[in-house]
Amino acid sequence: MGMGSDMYRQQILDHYKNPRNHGELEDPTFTHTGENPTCGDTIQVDVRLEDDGDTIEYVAFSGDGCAISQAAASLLTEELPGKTLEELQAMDRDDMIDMLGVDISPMRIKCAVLAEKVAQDGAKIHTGEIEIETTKTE
Amino acid sequence: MGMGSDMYRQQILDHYKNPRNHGELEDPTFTHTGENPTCGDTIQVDVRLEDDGDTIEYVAFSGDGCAISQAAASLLTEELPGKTLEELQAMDRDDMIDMLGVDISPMRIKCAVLAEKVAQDGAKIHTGEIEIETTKTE
Amino acid sequence: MGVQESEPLDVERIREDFPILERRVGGDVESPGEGDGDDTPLIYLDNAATSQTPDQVVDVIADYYRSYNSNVHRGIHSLSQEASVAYEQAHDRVADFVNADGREEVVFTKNTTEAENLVAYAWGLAELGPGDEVVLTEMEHHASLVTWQQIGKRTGADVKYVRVDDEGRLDVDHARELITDDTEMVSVVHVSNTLGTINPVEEIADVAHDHGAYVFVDGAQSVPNRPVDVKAMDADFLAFSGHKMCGPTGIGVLYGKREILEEMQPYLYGGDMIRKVTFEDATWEELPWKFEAGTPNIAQGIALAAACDYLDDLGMDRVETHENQLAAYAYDRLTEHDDVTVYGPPGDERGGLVAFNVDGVHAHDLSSILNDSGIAIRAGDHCTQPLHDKLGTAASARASFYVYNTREEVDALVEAVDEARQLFA
Amino acid sequence: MGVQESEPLDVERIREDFPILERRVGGDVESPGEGDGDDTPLIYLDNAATSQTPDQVVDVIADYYRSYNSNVHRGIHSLSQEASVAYEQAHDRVADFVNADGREEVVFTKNTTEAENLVAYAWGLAELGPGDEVVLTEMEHHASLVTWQQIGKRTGADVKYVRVDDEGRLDVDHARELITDDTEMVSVVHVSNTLGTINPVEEIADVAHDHGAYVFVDGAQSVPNRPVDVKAMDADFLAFSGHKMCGPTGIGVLYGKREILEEMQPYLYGGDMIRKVTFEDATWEELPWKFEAGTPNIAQGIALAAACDYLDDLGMDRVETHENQLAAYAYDRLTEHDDVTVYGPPGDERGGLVAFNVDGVHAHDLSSILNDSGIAIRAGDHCTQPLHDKLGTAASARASFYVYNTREEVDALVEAVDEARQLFA
Ligand SMILES: Cc1ncc(COP(=O)(O)O)c(C=O)c1O
Ligand SMILES: Cc1ncc(COP(=O)(O)O)c(C=O)c1O
Repeated sequence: MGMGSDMYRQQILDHYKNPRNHGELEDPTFTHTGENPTCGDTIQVDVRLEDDGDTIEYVAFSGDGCAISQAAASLLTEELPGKTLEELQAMDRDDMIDMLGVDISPMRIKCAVLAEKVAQDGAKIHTGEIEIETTKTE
Repeated sequence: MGMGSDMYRQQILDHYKNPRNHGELEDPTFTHTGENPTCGDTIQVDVRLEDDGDTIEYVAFSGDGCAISQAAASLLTEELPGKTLEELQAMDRDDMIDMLGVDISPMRIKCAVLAEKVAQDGAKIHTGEIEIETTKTE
Repeated sequence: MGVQESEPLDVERIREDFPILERRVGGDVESPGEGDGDDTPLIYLDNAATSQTPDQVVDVIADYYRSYNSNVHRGIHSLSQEASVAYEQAHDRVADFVNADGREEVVFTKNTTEAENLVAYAWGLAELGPGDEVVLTEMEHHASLVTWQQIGKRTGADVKYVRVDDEGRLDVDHARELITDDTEMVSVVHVSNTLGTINPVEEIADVAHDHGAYVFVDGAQSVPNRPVDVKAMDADFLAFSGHKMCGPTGIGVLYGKREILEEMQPYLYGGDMIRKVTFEDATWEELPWKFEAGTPNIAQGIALAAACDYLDDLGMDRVETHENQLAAYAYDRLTEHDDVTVYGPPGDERGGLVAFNVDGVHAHDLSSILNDSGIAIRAGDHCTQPLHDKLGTAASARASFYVYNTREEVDALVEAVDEARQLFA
Repeated sequence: MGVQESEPLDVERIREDFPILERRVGGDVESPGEGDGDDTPLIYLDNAATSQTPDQVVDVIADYYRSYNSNVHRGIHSLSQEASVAYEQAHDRVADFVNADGREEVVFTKNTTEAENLVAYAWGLAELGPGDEVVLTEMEHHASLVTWQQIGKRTGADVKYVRVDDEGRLDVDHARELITDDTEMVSVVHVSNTLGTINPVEEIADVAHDHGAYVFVDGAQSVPNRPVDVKAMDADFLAFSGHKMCGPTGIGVLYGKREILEEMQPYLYGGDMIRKVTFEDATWEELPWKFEAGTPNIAQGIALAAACDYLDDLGMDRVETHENQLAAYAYDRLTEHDDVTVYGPPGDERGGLVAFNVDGVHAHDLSSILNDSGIAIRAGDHCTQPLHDKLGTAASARASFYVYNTREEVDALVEAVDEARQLFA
């Protein structure tokens, strides 16, 4: 196959090198962190909700890790605004893979879904559904 | 191969069914016991030495177990008289197999050599070379 | 049950899957494989010790090494992905075989023995203490008997044994007496490898659970031979071995209820079972990997899944019927002579094995003589020494049957026993 | 040494023994073996994780199942005799491979990890207590690091770590400081699986013995790759894994000095490791069987002996030279660029592996991208998390070489790394 990789098409490299909405929000409605211990990936997701307390207004992320995990987080910050918390919870790993636009090999799925899982767990903590410290993907 | 078995030629069956010198001596010079834990074989060997304290005069055995172990013991009681203790110690497993007159399969060697080992250890205890309670073959 | 209705096993066809059954034996034993002097067709009746391995499973092993051998879990490259997916799916396959809830409940071990020790070390050492009781049966295999006995000595817990009655059945009333609120663990063999008894493990599990105790079912002689359902039994733990169920050596299984395994601390420490390690401390992986330290028996796990496929294709209810019939037939034929003692319960309901003795013929001699007729049986204490003591014998001969055995082979066994009897008369 | 004089390995001929090296990769990973989309020739550089298995060894495994598969030790019939003799002789063969004094000193385990745990459980739990110290190195694999750390917590013994210096070498002066009369055990990795460092185990053993401590040498990365002599090292224990030395998965080895193993209490309980069992107590078998409970990994043990034959036929000194040269070449080529960090000591003396990172490219991404060129390397912490913390990185990429690897494969690696660098630039 030589140069280049299916899994590293332009979009992913672009989002990795130029992450969108990178940093921390000053007044997030909720914040949550997570990690993918095998890769050492870490992600923090900050979410601000609109006044209805349900519609996502703005999302930012920070963290460290492989291109897949960081690009996925970057893509997610663009995807989420406008969605309700219910719509966020309804997302699954296929949605994330669609967003990335490439096939993700089985060993890298956990990198791809980390940010999504962190956002979902953060929302669940916010609404009182669960109580956990950090999110982990395996 | 059908009826009969190489390992169970007439001589072995004869010695098993009609053990020679079976029982205990009234005035043994030394007595020793041993076992072969995997088969559950047990052998006691009683030895009387001549007045020179070195030549074997008479040997008897008692015990329980498989045909190989019991026939070997019986054969040994016939073989040993007249030998010196040194000659006894010089015997090895091939001598025992020769005496039995058949090939012994690897898993049954320990049955075949039990009596010989018991006699040798008994003599060594008698001459103060070793100190053990019972002999075991594996 | 529907067992009677189902078609019998097509033994002729099955035998073709097992090239070893074409072996001739009797020659030079120093070099493995067929030797010069080998002239007697093999009749393999030592299946309770180890079953034979069909080509379908051997091919899976060879294919693993020839096309995707690799270390698992952490590897990103293709071979490692292929090996990881196959190894992890093997857990699902085995879970399915005993109706467990997925891979989290299936830990691959070396054998049944290690599965028993895993629980004894990881749970027993931590939870047992003076005043606690572990209840075993008199017919336990050394794998559970010695393990719990020694863990009992180390923790101060008492070990008690449920009686076996004169017919070789478990005395369930005695079990009800012994199992009390002090009981923390009941370890019971599902099918006795010596008596062939099929124990009422569901009933024992009920009694144990009524007293808050766990039940460990030793399935080494049941999982290979009959449909086993952990939910129906309500077993907290179940152990079995690959090499007794058409699988390879070097692999066993510990099934455990998820919530119990989750509470348990790890057993072996090392790679693949950790999450985070510092010089000071460590945290643990998810189930089942928490209990699989180091590079696992990858090829063997994948091959065990293939063995499950093989057996399910035959149909475990039909396997059960087949063995039952052979064992009942062997029981009847062997007891035609008064000088033969067959151990264990009479009648149709027994596992596919018969252990017996012939008056005046030591079991080891019997096995040697039968071997000259190509017949492979086991002779010894079958790792149930205390039970043999109780039966009043140091050793017994045991014929055990599997999917490829026939009535004609049982006839050959009986005939060879007759010859041995005459030889020793 | 004569190493330089000896003929190099005939790699072309060797590659023919490994059909997996003909694999093409890159396709569908859901189903193992060659898939539809596989179009790139495999370059396998993940040998420190698991080596490939030559036909000679796979054939021994298949032959076992097809012609003499049987349970061992207690069986009288021909198959059991053949399997028993082969299995027991396999211990002698492996003993010979590391210059041990016969089968009594060789215990078959599941892997290196279990060998380390065996000693930690059987010796450590019994002998260690508050005030005692266990000395490890900062470059230990989790197999020893986590094991002794946790046994330390359970017994109250302190665990200390010998420093690794900035070049990735063991600080022997620090070892001399840490090892005192309170030290009971020193566990040291012979060749680091991350740094490639070859540790002076003879010297460490001397220091340990001067203070009455035992030395456990983790030989997982040395026994497969260079001549190892337990007597020359004066190791009290040595552990290694079959799957890293042309052997199968599911088998490892614990070497132990006979007099030490004899003093040690058993580890796993069950069949084959006992001598006499009653309902009340049990006594133990001779070495090495005392430490091998239950039906052992028979096929795997026999296959490991075949792997020793295979490697000795190649000549372990030549294996060492070959790996050394490839590693040195890889080191030189990779460090041509300033943005590559190769971990571990520079120069010629290193085990056959290089772990490295490229600035701005996560090791996992690098491994994924290399995989598209058919190149299998490992990316992660290589089960040395604390060492990686010290190196200041969560993960590294690791290429590791074996007898069938070539300079051309190293060139392909370097080229693919260049491409990844450009992609991420
Ligand atoms: C240095 C070292 N020690 C121990 C191990 C553990 O070996 P295994 O996973 O076969 O138990 C490895 C391999 O991963 C290793 O490289
Ligand atoms: C009832 C029973 N339990 C446990 C075992 C031990 O199995 P393994 O030797 O495979 O650990 C066996 C087989 O020997 C058995 O028959």
